[in-house]
Amino acid sequence: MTEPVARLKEHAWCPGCGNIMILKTLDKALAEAGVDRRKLVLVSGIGQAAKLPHYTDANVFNGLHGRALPAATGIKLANHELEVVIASGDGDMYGEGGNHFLHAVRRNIGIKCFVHDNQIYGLTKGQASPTSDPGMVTKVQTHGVVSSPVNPLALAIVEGATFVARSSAVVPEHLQRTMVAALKHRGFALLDILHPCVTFNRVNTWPWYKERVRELPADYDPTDRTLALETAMKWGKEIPIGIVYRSERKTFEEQQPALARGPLATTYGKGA
Amino acid sequence: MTEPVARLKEHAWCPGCGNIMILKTLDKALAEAGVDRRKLVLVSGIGQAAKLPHYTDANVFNGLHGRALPAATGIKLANHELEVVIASGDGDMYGEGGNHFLHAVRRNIGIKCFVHDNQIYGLTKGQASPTSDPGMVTKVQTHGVVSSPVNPLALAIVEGATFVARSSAVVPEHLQRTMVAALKHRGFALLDILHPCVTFNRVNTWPWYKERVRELPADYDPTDRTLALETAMKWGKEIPIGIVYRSERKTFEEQQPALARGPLATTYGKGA
Amino acid sequence: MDTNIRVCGGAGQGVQTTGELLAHALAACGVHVFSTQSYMSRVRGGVNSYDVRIGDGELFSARTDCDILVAFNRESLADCRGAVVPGGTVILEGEGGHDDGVLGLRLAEAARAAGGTPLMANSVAAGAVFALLGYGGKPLHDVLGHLFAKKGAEVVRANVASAEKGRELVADRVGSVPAPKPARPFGVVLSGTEAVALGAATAGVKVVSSYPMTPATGVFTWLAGAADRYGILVEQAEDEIAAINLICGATYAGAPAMTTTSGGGFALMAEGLSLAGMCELPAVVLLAQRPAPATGLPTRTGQEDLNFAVHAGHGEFVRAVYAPGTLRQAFDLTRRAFETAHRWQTPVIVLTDQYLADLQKNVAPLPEAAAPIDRCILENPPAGYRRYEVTKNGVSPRAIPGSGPFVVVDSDEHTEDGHLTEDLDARVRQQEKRMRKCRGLLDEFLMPEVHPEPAAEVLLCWGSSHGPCREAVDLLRAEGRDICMVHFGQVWPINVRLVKALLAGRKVTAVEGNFTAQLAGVLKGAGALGRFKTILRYDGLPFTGGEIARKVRK
Amino acid sequence: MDTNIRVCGGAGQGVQTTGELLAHALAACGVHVFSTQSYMSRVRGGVNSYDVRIGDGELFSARTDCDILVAFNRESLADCRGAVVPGGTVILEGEGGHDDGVLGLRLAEAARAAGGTPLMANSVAAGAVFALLGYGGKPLHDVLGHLFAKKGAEVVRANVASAEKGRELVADRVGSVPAPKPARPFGVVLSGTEAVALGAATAGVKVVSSYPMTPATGVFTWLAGAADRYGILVEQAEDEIAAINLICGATYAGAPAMTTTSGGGFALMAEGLSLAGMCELPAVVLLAQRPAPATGLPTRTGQEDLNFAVHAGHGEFVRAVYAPGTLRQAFDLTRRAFETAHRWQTPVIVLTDQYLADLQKNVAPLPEAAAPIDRCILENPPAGYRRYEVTKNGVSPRAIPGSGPFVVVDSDEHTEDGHLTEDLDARVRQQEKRMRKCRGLLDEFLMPEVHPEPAAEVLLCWGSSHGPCREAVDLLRAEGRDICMVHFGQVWPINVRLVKALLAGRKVTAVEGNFTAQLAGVLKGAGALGRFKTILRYDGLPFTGGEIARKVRK
Ligand SMILES: Cc1ncc(C[n+]2csc(CCOP(=O)(O)OP(=O)(O)O)c2C)c(N)n1
Ligand SMILES: Cc1ncc(C[n+]2csc(CCOP(=O)(O)OP(=O)(O)O)c2C)c(N)n1
Ligand code: SF4
Ligand code: SF4
Ligand SMILES: [Mg+2]
Ligand SMILES: [Mg+2]
Repeated sequence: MTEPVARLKEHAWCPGCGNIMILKTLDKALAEAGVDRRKLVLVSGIGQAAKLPHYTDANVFNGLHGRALPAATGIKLANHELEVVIASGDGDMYGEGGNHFLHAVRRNIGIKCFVHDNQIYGLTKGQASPTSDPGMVTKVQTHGVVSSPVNPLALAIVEGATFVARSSAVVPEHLQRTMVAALKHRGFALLDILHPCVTFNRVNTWPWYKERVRELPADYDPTDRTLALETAMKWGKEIPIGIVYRSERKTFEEQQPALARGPLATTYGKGA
Repeated sequence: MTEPVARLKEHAWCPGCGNIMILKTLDKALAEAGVDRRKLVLVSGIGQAAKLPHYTDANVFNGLHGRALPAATGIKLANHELEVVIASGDGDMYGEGGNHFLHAVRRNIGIKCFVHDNQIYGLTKGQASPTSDPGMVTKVQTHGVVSSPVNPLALAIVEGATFVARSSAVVPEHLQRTMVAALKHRGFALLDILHPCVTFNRVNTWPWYKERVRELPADYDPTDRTLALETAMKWGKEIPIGIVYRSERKTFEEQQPALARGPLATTYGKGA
Repeated sequence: MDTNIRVCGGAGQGVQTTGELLAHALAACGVHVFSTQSYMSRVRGGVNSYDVRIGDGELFSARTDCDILVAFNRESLADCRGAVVPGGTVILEGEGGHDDGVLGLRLAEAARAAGGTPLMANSVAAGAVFALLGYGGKPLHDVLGHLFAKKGAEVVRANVASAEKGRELVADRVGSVPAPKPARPFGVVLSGTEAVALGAATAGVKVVSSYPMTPATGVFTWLAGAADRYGILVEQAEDEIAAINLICGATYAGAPAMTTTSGGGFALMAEGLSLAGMCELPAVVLLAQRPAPATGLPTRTGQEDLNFAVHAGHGEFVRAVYAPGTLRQAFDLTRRAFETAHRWQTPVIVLTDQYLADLQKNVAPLPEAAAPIDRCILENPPAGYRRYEVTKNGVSPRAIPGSGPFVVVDSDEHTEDGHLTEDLDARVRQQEKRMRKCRGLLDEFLMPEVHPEPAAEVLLCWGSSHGPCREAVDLLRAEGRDICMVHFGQVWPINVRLVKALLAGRKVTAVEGNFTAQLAGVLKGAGALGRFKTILRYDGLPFTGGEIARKVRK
Repeated sequence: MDTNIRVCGGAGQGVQTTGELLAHALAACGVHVFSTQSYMSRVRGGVNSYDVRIGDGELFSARTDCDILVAFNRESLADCRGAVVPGGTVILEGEGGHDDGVLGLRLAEAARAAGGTPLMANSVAAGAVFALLGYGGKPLHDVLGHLFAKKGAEVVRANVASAEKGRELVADRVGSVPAPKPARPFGVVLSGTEAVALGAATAGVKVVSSYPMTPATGVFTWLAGAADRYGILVEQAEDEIAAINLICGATYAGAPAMTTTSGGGFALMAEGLSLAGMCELPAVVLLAQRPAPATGLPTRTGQEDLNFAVHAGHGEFVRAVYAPGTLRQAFDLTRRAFETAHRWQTPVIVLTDQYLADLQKNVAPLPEAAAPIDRCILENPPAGYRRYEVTKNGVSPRAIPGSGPFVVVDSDEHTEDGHLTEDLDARVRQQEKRMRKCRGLLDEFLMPEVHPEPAAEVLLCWGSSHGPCREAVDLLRAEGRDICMVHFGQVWPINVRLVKALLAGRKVTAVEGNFTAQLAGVLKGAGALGRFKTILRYDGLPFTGGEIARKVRK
């Protein structure tokens, strides 16, 4: 077996971009969680966040904008022994990809969904995203954002998610801990990662997030759904971070008779 | 001005289908709410439910499967003096159309979204829908439905909806009352209407719904979001019906400077 | 010698059950059977019909007229009456008496009298048809036994008794309708849907993800039913975009995968198809056509999506499009779709339609034991492995993730190692590499079938028009006309040199189920065809051999 | 006489600012300006470049080489160095000294010395370029004043001072680069993006809904910025499917509406396009092309989506596809798209690309006061109004909801009153009615532009290749070659008779930004073109006149 080879030495993000910290932290979290890189597939759509898979050692499926989840689902179904981790953006996952997000949650398929949420469309140069704060003015939203923002955490909770968390690039240690917890979760794990786009988002900056993120108290009970929903709905002067909700139910792949013999990709053609 | 002319004398639904009761009730509710039929546009996608617009007097936009909401949005933007009412199915709205549903809720655009929820794909002959109960066996879901069902009410509530209700074809009077309330609501109104598909859904039948639906108590406070969420999450021996949640915020169209002069469609070319 | 039986009625009245029953039972009599369906997009009411044509030689298409008409209600009688040949027999449910050339029979009542339910009127009708044709009841009883075995002996008994009642109802007319002579039963009754599905299953499809859409749902449902037997993972997707991206992911990870859809769903898949082109993924798409634009006529047939299948997706990439014309081709070309997709690492489309999906014939059993295809996967990728190595034939060595070196694929333009690049020379190399695969596809071009041999006149067709054209050619040649059929089972890419040579100097008439003669246009654009005439239809119904022959004669 | 100035650097270093500044300031000097951009899909780093070519006559394309190169970092210098003509001038930010033919200038430092910020290095560079060309500083100062007016007098002052510093830095080389002689300033500097957007705004678009996608975002953003002025409702959709369905709804209700996208987004719109075809809705789609398949090269240019634009959507329906080649055409054909869509009640596509979107020229001002188009709406629909009345030219009277009688539209096949039907004769009548509109479109076919007059040899092109082909033709004719350009501003449908007559007997070379010569293929398929040669490129960069001329000579 050969050693991992691919690694781009250089990334294409702006200096100071939150994605850089997320990438560094992911590398640490993967190591801490003991993920075998050869079995790791990083899946992404298109966007600044979605470039991440190119900058570390992994198998990579960098597909279409908004379609990381269905591609990841196909990969997991073809070979459920692979560790499938998504690097996506708020537009990628909650805008173009919103329908897949809703339905992946329902499936509870064992994919780790890391959403780099900078509350803006970065790659296309600064339009509002589904998580942009109301009132934010951009070149397209000239009178400010009118729609209320998507609440991805609450959506995931009410639609049956089993691991729902939020962290931020501004608190790398917390982020690493939360990533490790997500990686160790069996079912579908949503981790929304707040991070500043230093170029286009002049509202939600490093200090803006730093001032607001609040770790959940040590005695917080993530299995209490009502509490979790209340926590997920909090956004303002204080933004709770941590594992907001967690529960147990069978994963999608555990309920598929076709997978009982082993991964479809590796058992192919090997007798019946 | 001419009188309304179109009316198909005959519908194509199975005898005993819940859609028939919904149509009858809608006709009454429109009358009770004093809707001017000439200003009424019934918008639908494709499915059994989506055939409804053809069977009554109205302007009709019967578009693509899953796309009732964006079409309705365009209609409302072009002429916000029209009363825009959607007749959709659970597959149409929460499956193929899931992303539009999520984002229409956020916009709070003044569209009345009536979803005929029979927990099955009727027109395509009985596959599971996003609201099918887990375990339901169909020709495609041969080992039973595995995903947890979409909860449209809870989704709407957490994503900023201002009117969220459930009723059923099995309680026509309640349905009529709720439709009227929805029609009178200014912003986006979701009304999920449980109804039996007598041909393909052998689980959720007339008696099944009849036994379970429970009107919300008279002192129920639909402005209490926590209570509303708890109520929306209830599904089982008892299924709450009524206006589950209601709040006030500006509608999308109220916040569009371009609409200040009057409907775009009727002011076109009429000076500046 | 052939006889056509049409069963009609509202949705929900058992038209399909009766038709299926007749098709199987008549095949069991040892005649050639050819059946087709025509139904509305509704679950109750309307007018549906089911034709079962029988002959003493192989049959290749439906007929427009019929010798026996069974009508389950007056509405459908009114609709279908005109199609009955002079002297034909008409059975109408409900009223007794022999009015106006119509044989009124109380079918439901007879079923009840036989101890059955009103729905067993279907078996009564079948029994009556058998009697009219002068066929013995045994094959019918056997098939009823087989069909209702699961529902228990009592149900079987009641059905058989009902069929017998049907025979009694027309006791005075046994054998009154001329019919082919029964011989030794042969073959199995198969539909286009089953042939495609079986092709996919034997080819080794492992992941199937679709969103239901008529007329593709049948294949999806069949594969779901056979999933345990073949070890297939079947997942209903939330929409067609999910379905195509899901199978792209699955093929990347090493599982042969397919999605099934019709025009509107295929339109939603266009971006995903382009992804498969860029990432060189062996995605197989079944596109079962129906008349459009938009929702169109959801349960009818048409051949309107050839151009779209050929050009769907932004940018330029290589694909193959197969359009089977017979049940055997439906099986073979579906298998070939998987082979081609894997050998050339590119998306492949199988183009069918409602007519082919629903038609049934008794044919030689399909080779169900055919071996699964070779995925063309590199078992032990070497150090320095590059997923998109530039090669002479455009095909790069394919490894799958988890097998050793990293496998990197990207929807952006990329270097040989799969990582995104803005090196424009690398772009040119990759684009040329990908497009080069077209040459290989052309070398493997499936030559059109010529029936029976090259002639001065050519009926040019593709996909499901095979049977009707073949029948028309046989009819016309019997009249001494020098005419042949040229049927394209592969409609893209076209080996221009070979096709041009084949068609040169012949008088070509394109027979297509669309308005614009799409295949002829493709051939002309490629430079393989000059002037041509057309026989087109776009009303939602399939061609028949008789109709084509008539139009050629004019 | 023409001079080409290239500015290059990493994203975020102000390449675009400098280029814009130069383009406007040089235009203000009274020379002809032609500018283009080439950038990577990233917000920081990489190598972007901006060309400003100036001449004493009108310019039609970019040049591959340059006379002055301004490099903001070493990486981009390395990348662009080879393009500098022998004896050309190279300015490099950062290091003093005149090494190796490179003029090292401390631009940022100079800006600081002038009391500005390091980013004003852009103005320093512009000042230096002006000096090298021997142009006076006033036009530059004026444009700086205009550009930074909003930021206050101090910012303007610092920028002007920076520009002056730039002049000082090259004081020993003033006028050292041969340049066209300044004359009276004329026209306005416009980009393709602005021309398209202005066309849509003046045509009367009232609802614009898009999902951002390069290189279409510019038009979307421009319209958002102009929304208050023109009374346009602009809504960013959740995805492209929402966008196209939204504009279908808006047009049904009576508002002229448009969506803007690129290949991948357009692929997602294919189903909606078919809806517009079926329901006969005047939906206008801007498809700004970039190299594909899939994500491809998101910020580069290409002409790969012609076939897809022509065939996108399931089923058969009529559409027009316009492909403007000049700024004036960008304006005119966008307006015409709205006119055609409304007159013929069918979807229309405007096909541009990154090159056209970003190129700038000083041209005669566009007629901004042009009247809004006629929506062709029936003011007082009569009793018994039928939305889909069968008519001779295929166009049915169009009423909008709320105006009186019910307006019923359906994606299913429908009767004349718009209600869904399974009457197959009605289907045929409606399909023929819809397809009949093609004749009308052909009568209004926009004849290709022939420059300067028919000749033995033809450079066949469409869309943004207009300028480069025109320049090549002028170059080649100057050498005595009997050659002309035939440029298609309308690429679908094709009036075969007229085009065939135009091309007959000429030696045609198709010049296209794709791999498969798509327009030539379309013409050949239609029977309007026989044999042809090709000059193709698919590396993400636009053609230049010089390059085409070179290839023709070979
Ligand atoms: C179908 C399609 N539509 C649009 C685009 C253009 N696009 C690329 S990335 C992007 C949005 C990026 O925003 P987000 O997902 O939040 O990622 P970020 O850049 O902020 O990390 C868009 C609109 C595309 N590539 N494909
Ligand atoms: C793009 C597309 N995909 C699939 C279909 C096929 N289709 C029509 S209706 C339907 C589902 C109907 O289910 P639902 O919306 O619940 O409506 P019901 O018939 O149950 O009222 C499907 C899958 C279609 N018309 N278009
Ligand atoms: S634009 Fe924003 S998200 Fe993109 S790299 Fe720069 S800072 Fe990061
Ligand atoms: S199939 Fe079901 S939903 Fe459709 S008409 Fe019949 S009962 Fe109603
Ligand atoms: Mg973002
Ligand atoms: Mg349903």
